[in-house]
Amino acid sequence: MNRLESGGLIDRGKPLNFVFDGKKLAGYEGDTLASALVANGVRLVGRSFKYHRPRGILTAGSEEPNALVTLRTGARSEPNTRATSVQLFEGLVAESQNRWPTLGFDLMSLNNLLSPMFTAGFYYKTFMWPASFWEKVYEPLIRRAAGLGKASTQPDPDIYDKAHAFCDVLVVGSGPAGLSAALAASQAKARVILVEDDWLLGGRLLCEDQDIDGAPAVDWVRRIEGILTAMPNVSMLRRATVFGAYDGGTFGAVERIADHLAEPKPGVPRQRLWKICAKRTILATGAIERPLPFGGNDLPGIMMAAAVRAYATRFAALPGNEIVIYTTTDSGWAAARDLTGCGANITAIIDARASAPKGAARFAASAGIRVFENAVVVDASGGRRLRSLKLRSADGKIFELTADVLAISGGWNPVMGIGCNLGSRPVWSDAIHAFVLANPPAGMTLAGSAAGRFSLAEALDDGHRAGAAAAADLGFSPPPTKIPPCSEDATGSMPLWHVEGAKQKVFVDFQHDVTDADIGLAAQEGFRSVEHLKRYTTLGMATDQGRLGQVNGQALLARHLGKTLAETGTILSRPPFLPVAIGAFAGHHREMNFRPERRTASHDWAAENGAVFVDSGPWKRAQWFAIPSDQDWLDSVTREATAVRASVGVCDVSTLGKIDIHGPDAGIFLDRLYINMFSTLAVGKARYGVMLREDGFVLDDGTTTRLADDHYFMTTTTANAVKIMQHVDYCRQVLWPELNVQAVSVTEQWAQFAVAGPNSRLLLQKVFPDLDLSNDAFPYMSAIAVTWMGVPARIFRLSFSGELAFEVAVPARYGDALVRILMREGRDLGVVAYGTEALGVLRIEKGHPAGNELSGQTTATDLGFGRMMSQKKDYVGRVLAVRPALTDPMRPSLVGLRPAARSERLRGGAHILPLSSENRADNDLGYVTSVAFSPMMGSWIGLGLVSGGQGRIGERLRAYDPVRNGDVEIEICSPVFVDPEGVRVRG
Amino acid sequence: MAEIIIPRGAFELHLRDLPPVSGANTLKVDERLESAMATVMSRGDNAALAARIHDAFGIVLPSGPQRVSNGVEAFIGVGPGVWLAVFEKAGPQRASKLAASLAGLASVADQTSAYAVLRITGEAAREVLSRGAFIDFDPSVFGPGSAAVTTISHIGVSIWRIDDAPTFEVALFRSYADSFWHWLTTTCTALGVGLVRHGGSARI
Amino acid sequence: MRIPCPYCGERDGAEFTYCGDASPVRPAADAGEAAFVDYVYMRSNPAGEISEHWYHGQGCRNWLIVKRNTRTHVISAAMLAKGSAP
Amino acid sequence: MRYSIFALARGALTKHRHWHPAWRDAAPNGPYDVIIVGGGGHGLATAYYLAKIHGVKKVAVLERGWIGGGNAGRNTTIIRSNYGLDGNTQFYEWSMKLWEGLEQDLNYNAMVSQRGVLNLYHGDAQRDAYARRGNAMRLHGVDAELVDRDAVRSMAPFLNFDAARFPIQGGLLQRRGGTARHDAVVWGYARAASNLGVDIVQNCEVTGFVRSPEGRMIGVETTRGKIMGGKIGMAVAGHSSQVAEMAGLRLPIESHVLQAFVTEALKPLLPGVITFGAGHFYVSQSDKGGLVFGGDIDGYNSYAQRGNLPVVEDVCEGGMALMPMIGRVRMLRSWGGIMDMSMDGSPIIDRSPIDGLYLNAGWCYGGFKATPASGWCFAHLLARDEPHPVAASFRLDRFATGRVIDEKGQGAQPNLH
Ligand SMILES: Cc1cc2nc3c(=O)[nH]c(=O)nc-3n(C[C@H](O)[C@H](O)[C@H](O)COP(=O)(O)OP(=O)(O)OC[C@H]3O[C@@H](n4cnc5c(N)ncnc54)[C@H](O)[C@@H]3O)c2cc1C
Ligand SMILES: NC(=O)c1ccc[n+]([C@@H]2O[C@H](COP(=O)([O-])OP(=O)(O)OC[C@H]3O[C@@H](n4cnc5c(N)ncnc54)[C@H](O)[C@@H]3O)[C@@H](O)[C@H]2O)c1
Ligand SMILES: Cc1cc2nc3c(=O)[nH]c(=O)nc-3n(C[C@H](O)[C@H](O)[C@H](O)COP(=O)(O)O)c2cc1C
Ligand SMILES: [Zn+2]
Repeated sequence: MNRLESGGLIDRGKPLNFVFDGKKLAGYEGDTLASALVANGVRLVGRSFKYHRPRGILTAGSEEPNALVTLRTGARSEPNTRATSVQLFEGLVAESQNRWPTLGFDLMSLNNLLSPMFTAGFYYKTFMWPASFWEKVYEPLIRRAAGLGKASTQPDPDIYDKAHAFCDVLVVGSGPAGLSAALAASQAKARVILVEDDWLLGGRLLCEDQDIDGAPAVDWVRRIEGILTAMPNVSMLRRATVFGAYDGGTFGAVERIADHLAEPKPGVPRQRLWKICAKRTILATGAIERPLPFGGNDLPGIMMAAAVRAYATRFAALPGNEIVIYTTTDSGWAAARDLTGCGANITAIIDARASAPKGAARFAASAGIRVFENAVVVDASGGRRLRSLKLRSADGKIFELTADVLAISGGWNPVMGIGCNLGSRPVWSDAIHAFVLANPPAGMTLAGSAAGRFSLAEALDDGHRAGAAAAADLGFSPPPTKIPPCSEDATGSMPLWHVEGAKQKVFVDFQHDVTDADIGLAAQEGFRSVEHLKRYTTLGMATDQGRLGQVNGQALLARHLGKTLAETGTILSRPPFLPVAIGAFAGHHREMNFRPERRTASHDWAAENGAVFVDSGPWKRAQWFAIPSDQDWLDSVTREATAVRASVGVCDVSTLGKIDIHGPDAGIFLDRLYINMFSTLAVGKARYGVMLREDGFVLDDGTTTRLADDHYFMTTTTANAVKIMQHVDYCRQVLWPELNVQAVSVTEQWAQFAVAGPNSRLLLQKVFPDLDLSNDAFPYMSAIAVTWMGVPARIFRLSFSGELAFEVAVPARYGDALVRILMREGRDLGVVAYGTEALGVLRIEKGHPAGNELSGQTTATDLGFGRMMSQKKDYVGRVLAVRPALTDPMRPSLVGLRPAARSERLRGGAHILPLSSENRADNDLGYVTSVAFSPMMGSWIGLGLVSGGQGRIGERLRAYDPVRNGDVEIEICSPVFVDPEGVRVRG
Repeated sequence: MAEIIIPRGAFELHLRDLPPVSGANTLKVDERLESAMATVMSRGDNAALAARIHDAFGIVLPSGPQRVSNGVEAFIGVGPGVWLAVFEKAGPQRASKLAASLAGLASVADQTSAYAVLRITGEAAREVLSRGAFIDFDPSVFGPGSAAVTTISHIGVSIWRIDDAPTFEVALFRSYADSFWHWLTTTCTALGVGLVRHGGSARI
Repeated sequence: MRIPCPYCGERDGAEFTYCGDASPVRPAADAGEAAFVDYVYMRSNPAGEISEHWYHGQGCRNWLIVKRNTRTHVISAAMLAKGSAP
Repeated sequence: MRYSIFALARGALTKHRHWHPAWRDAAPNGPYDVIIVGGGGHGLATAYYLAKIHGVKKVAVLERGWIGGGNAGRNTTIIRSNYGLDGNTQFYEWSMKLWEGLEQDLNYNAMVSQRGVLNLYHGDAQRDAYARRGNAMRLHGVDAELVDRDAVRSMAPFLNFDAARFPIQGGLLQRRGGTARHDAVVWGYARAASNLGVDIVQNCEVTGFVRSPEGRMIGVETTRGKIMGGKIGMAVAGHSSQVAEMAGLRLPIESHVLQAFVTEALKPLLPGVITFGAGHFYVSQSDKGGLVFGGDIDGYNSYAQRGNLPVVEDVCEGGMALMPMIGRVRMLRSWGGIMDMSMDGSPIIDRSPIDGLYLNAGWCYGGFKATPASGWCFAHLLARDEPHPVAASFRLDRFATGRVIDEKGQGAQPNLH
């Protein structure tokens, strides 16, 4: 065990058991999985992406590239989870990944032997022969070797939800900079949201032995936390990551509500997606330490100095017994100081700089640590763990040291990814040897080490100033506050990108196994932009998105090109800042709740009566009503359609779009919307209308009724209801604002039922006994508003079926009552309920175009409405509808189709070809748009769009349907199969 | 055919099935079935329309997204020159009466059945609603009398705040009621908030 | 994206439907085919400031003219389309 | 130098010192016979075929940044020829044929992977629309299968069949469809073109045109000076309107942002490309193991190469509805591209109204698959001044005549394509 006796922010009173790769281990409350592994002396935790090299824990933060595990099991298993970010819980189970058969003995590490061939971009140069081998042999092998963890193939059992928040000042990160920013802004009375990735506030203060206000920094953190908690204008999200900045001050954040539990409590989400709207933002996201280049720098046991410091200080776990520190920064020395304070055995400190910082010699001497100044580590060796390292002093002397831990510190990269999301580019700063965000987006400030101001005093000061300034900017008055005094930490550093003479591979991107040689090769092969470098070598494309090693790689590129980093630049961070579960973005919009469902007023009644529902856009509509004697769906549909033609049927047509159009200019307005006239329509009359898009193709159709001089009631197709409402608003607000027209959707106000069939009048008369519905009093295309049992109702004499038919509308609250009454009163007439399928049969028998014909590719003339196009007025689409290609007589136009052998079946989507022709595109005459089995015709019938259309009536052609193996000889006929004279409808 | 036809609430079955919940953290909900609603669209002369409405109801027609009520009738701004009129305890013919009284000044469309209106009261109401709507419900921004047309869980809603309890009403097209209910109940569960039926109907 | 609807206040972009450049004006009825072809199909598609139509379909149902920069997405103004010139 | 396993093996022994730049980083050296503006896949392919098929000697590709930094470098890599309308079908099939021999032709492994493209349908009308499309493909000699629910289940058992808002009923399958490694396509064409003498000039932005007194295009102004050329071909995708504007032209094009996403790397999970017909979601798995997915365009004009959160949510909602197993899979990165959305959703390969200037534009979010055929046909047009037969419908005047090729029937509203 490497656990220290005392200290740290763990609760020794709460031991937790967990399993890693089948081994039972224990840690404490307050541990991460990584710190618990460190405490248990576990070194080897994973295998690298390409070479399957043994890897250990490298960091103590979310930038971890190596220690990726599959957390949990079964449906809850989560591949690629960073052990450094997992809060330990009782019963945690984790498995290492990307190894076979075991982590210790990984056969795929053979790749490592072949690595001289597996250079950057090797696959572009080979695997081309024979061509067919790619999918069958090479690619499966490459894929299996690549990839990391395995995803579960079972549905994610957990739930996710979404939330919104607004604030004046959003503070991201709760280190010293973030805390003082939040404090300053909130004391000015601004509404503040503070978001912290960790479960504890404090940032680096949790991992460093620092003083603020004369007491340990953690005490200060607790105090500020207390103050902020008590403020009503502050909200805090812990275990939450701001993952992206979007336009207009919108930020995305994900809160991990239950990831630190074995499983979420029932009903409680695992994670929650926050959309935060902020007027000002302060990024206090800290900085990440850079690794150093030397051979074998990926051996387990080599760790970032800040991480070793964090494990010792915050988690009371020492990763080794013989620690060497290799640094080019002052913070490497600070780590040494803290480690010594924890009782760690540091045997040597190697500083690549010409001289160690002030006071270093004294500290080292008192702690008995050997110091090498102006020396570099050249190679590290060991097998699956670090055993020794070779260093070279300035005068070329080689030393060998034994060590089980090498803590490295190569400088600091400010964390500013979120600031780049909107396109701001980082620029190189020679002052701090790092990229900084000089031009953050409007409304955003960086503070503390995120801004490249690395000392604690700077962080406190910077945060305070940023918080106060943001509040002041919004008109709040920040009260004067004093910034607490704190311990001093030096922040000197020297960049070191390359070491000469390494015998082993020098890693730059640890997860993707990108080495300094790969960078060199890429540059040699002409991949000289940092973007090309990234894509050719995959530098920075791993799950850590290059947080750790990308700048090192870019520096090597610059070196190869003889340029500076300022010239070569860096790449843009994109959201998400840290990888985010797809489930969190989806929230509860999944499975049945993917999209809301719309139900008509008769839904429950329909369900009680055997309805099988079909999706019609968001609506659920009864497709048919199955009764026990029906053998199959076709039986039901045929029964329903037959009954309508024979007696009477009732169908819910409420889903049609309904728009109330009012105003003195309503008639003129409709004239401009439709190809035909509506201003001339008499009150109490309905008319069928067709609308075009401005490009001359058909947009929609439907009947519109004039209910009063200045009031029309428009219906649209179900599919286009929303689009047409938008179109109507466009036309009246943008195109013709001078017209006095008001419009509003009343789709939901009215439950509307078609009552169709020769007995429809009889039935309706029973329900509306006081009305005269005779042909004379209420002829075809009439409409009337009445009161029915105290509620407003409307009756229309409309017919989609070609039968004597009506549509009855009542307020939707009474729709359920109406359909029940209609069905009850119609019982002795043999009334049936019919669904959308029978509706389709009836309309195809009558040749009425619907959705399949209104494809957006057809003209009014194609559909047989050419003569409706008024010559007397302007309307949307008029001009472009007469372009040559839209009026070409050889355009496919609407016809009826029947199978030549009446027993054969037609299918929608079949193409239409001459009888004895080759199956070639140049013989294509059109296609079948809609089909139905027609009880009236005793066969399948169809509608189609056929070149030459009406001119081909009587011709024999064939319907070509290879995707369903059906070639059917067909006869072209009139699209009106039933009652072409239109006698029934007027009966 | 002398019979009484029964109006159906869009949330009727859900409300009936509400489990009895006690405890501190509850939200009271109920569907408003006894009110009539209409869309009122100005024909251009907003001032004359406002005067007419003031004469008839003593209500100062709001020019923005607000709700102004006289205790029985309320007008809620939902767009420039467009209001939702809500009449407590009004019959199914109320909208046509309103149309007649505003003739020439406004076009009126009966929407009594179009909207299902849920009244939501309780400490947790703000938090529950802000889970779904991307609207700032902070009391300093969305106080009593505020109104907004927006979406919750892909469903169009109009929300207005009535009092300090706080009480909100959420109006949505009735066909979406089941999906909305699903959102409401899962959100309450996630927050540990129990739903109880309002009981009685406040006249506000 | 946040769009400042003149009626509803600032709202999330998801409540709006984008409907393209607001500058083209529907030609007069007798302007001829070429004018309509230009109106329907041709676009300036500027990289920079653009006046464009957005429909607040999930809000006040108004058509807006929004001035926005297509390079930065920064919105400088929004007004009701009715009665405004693009 | 030819690429092969032997060359690699040799490299292993010699520390890979023998590799040369994949393409020459040329400096402008006019006058050229043909100048191609835009170093994306289309521009580079055009240059390659100009040199290879038509023997045009002096060709330059001018790229304002680094080659492949536009849409060629940010697409979801799907290749397919499952188009339904005449004009499109034969063109995309020609492209597919070129993909099938591309790697041997270029001596570059672009990882063309014909793992199948499956478009799911969820209702009868959608099924019939797919049947219409599939039958049209078969009439053009293209492979297409309409598969039922059980067949889909056997191919992709992890899809949500049982508790779906829009249940899967079947799909249109093109087995020859699949993916290709997008960057490799750019580099492969660049290398092959460069080997044939094409000058690939990076960091060279075209800022204007040079015209002869008669008004003919005879050169371009660039950030690296004036470069003269006999003919100028534009292949700048999302920047088509910008470059056309320099020539005083307006195009039937709007530039929109489309986002794409990749997850952390996973062991093999998905067999091929799957598109979700009722949601806005499509997905495949890269050879590196990331699920590469996308959905709808954001829906507003943009040159910013990034999008907004609502579409991210929309796409992931679609993903979860289709495959609820990906809930715990993490999105690693998202990005956007600038797409040249034409008014009917189909491309333009045509002469411009100005002598000497040629257009290749309007690829919307589907031009990656077109790369080989687009280059082939554009080269043909540039070299011979007549359209290649398989691209003959992609005319600029089709908007005026009404001969639009509108696969989706959405009309002139680019946000609806
Ligand atoms: C997210 C996304 C997903 C996609 N998915 C697919 C898919 O799965 N399948 C598919 O088939 N298609 C897809 N596409 C579309 C496809 O990527 C494009 O249609 C295609 O890449 C465009 O052709 P290109 O490669 O030549 O364009 P680009 O790569 O964009 O090339 C144009 C080049 O022109 C340069 N340029 C611009 N202006 C100038 C100037 N003034 N001077 C010099 N150079 C200039 C640009 O820098 C750029 O490099 C997708 C697109 C995106 C954005
Ligand atoms: N001596 C040195 O060279 C040196 C260098 C770097 C840092 N430091 C020390 O580090 C501290 C810097 O303070 P600071 O406040 O700038 O940073 P910090 O590192 O203390 O805090 C940053 C916090 O931001 C959080 N965070 C980062 N990205 C986030 C996101 N997207 N969403 C939510 N939370 C996120 C992190 O979890 C962390 O808690 C000081 O104590 C300083 O002494 C010293
Ligand atoms: C097919 C494909 C796969 C990608 N896979 C990864 C990946 O595994 N890791 C990664 O970081 N980025 C990946 N990217 C995204 C790129 O890093 C980059 O974001 C994208 O090419 C757009 O460039 P930009 O972000 O520089 O604008 C991928 C992109 C594409 C097109
Ligand atoms: Zn609005």
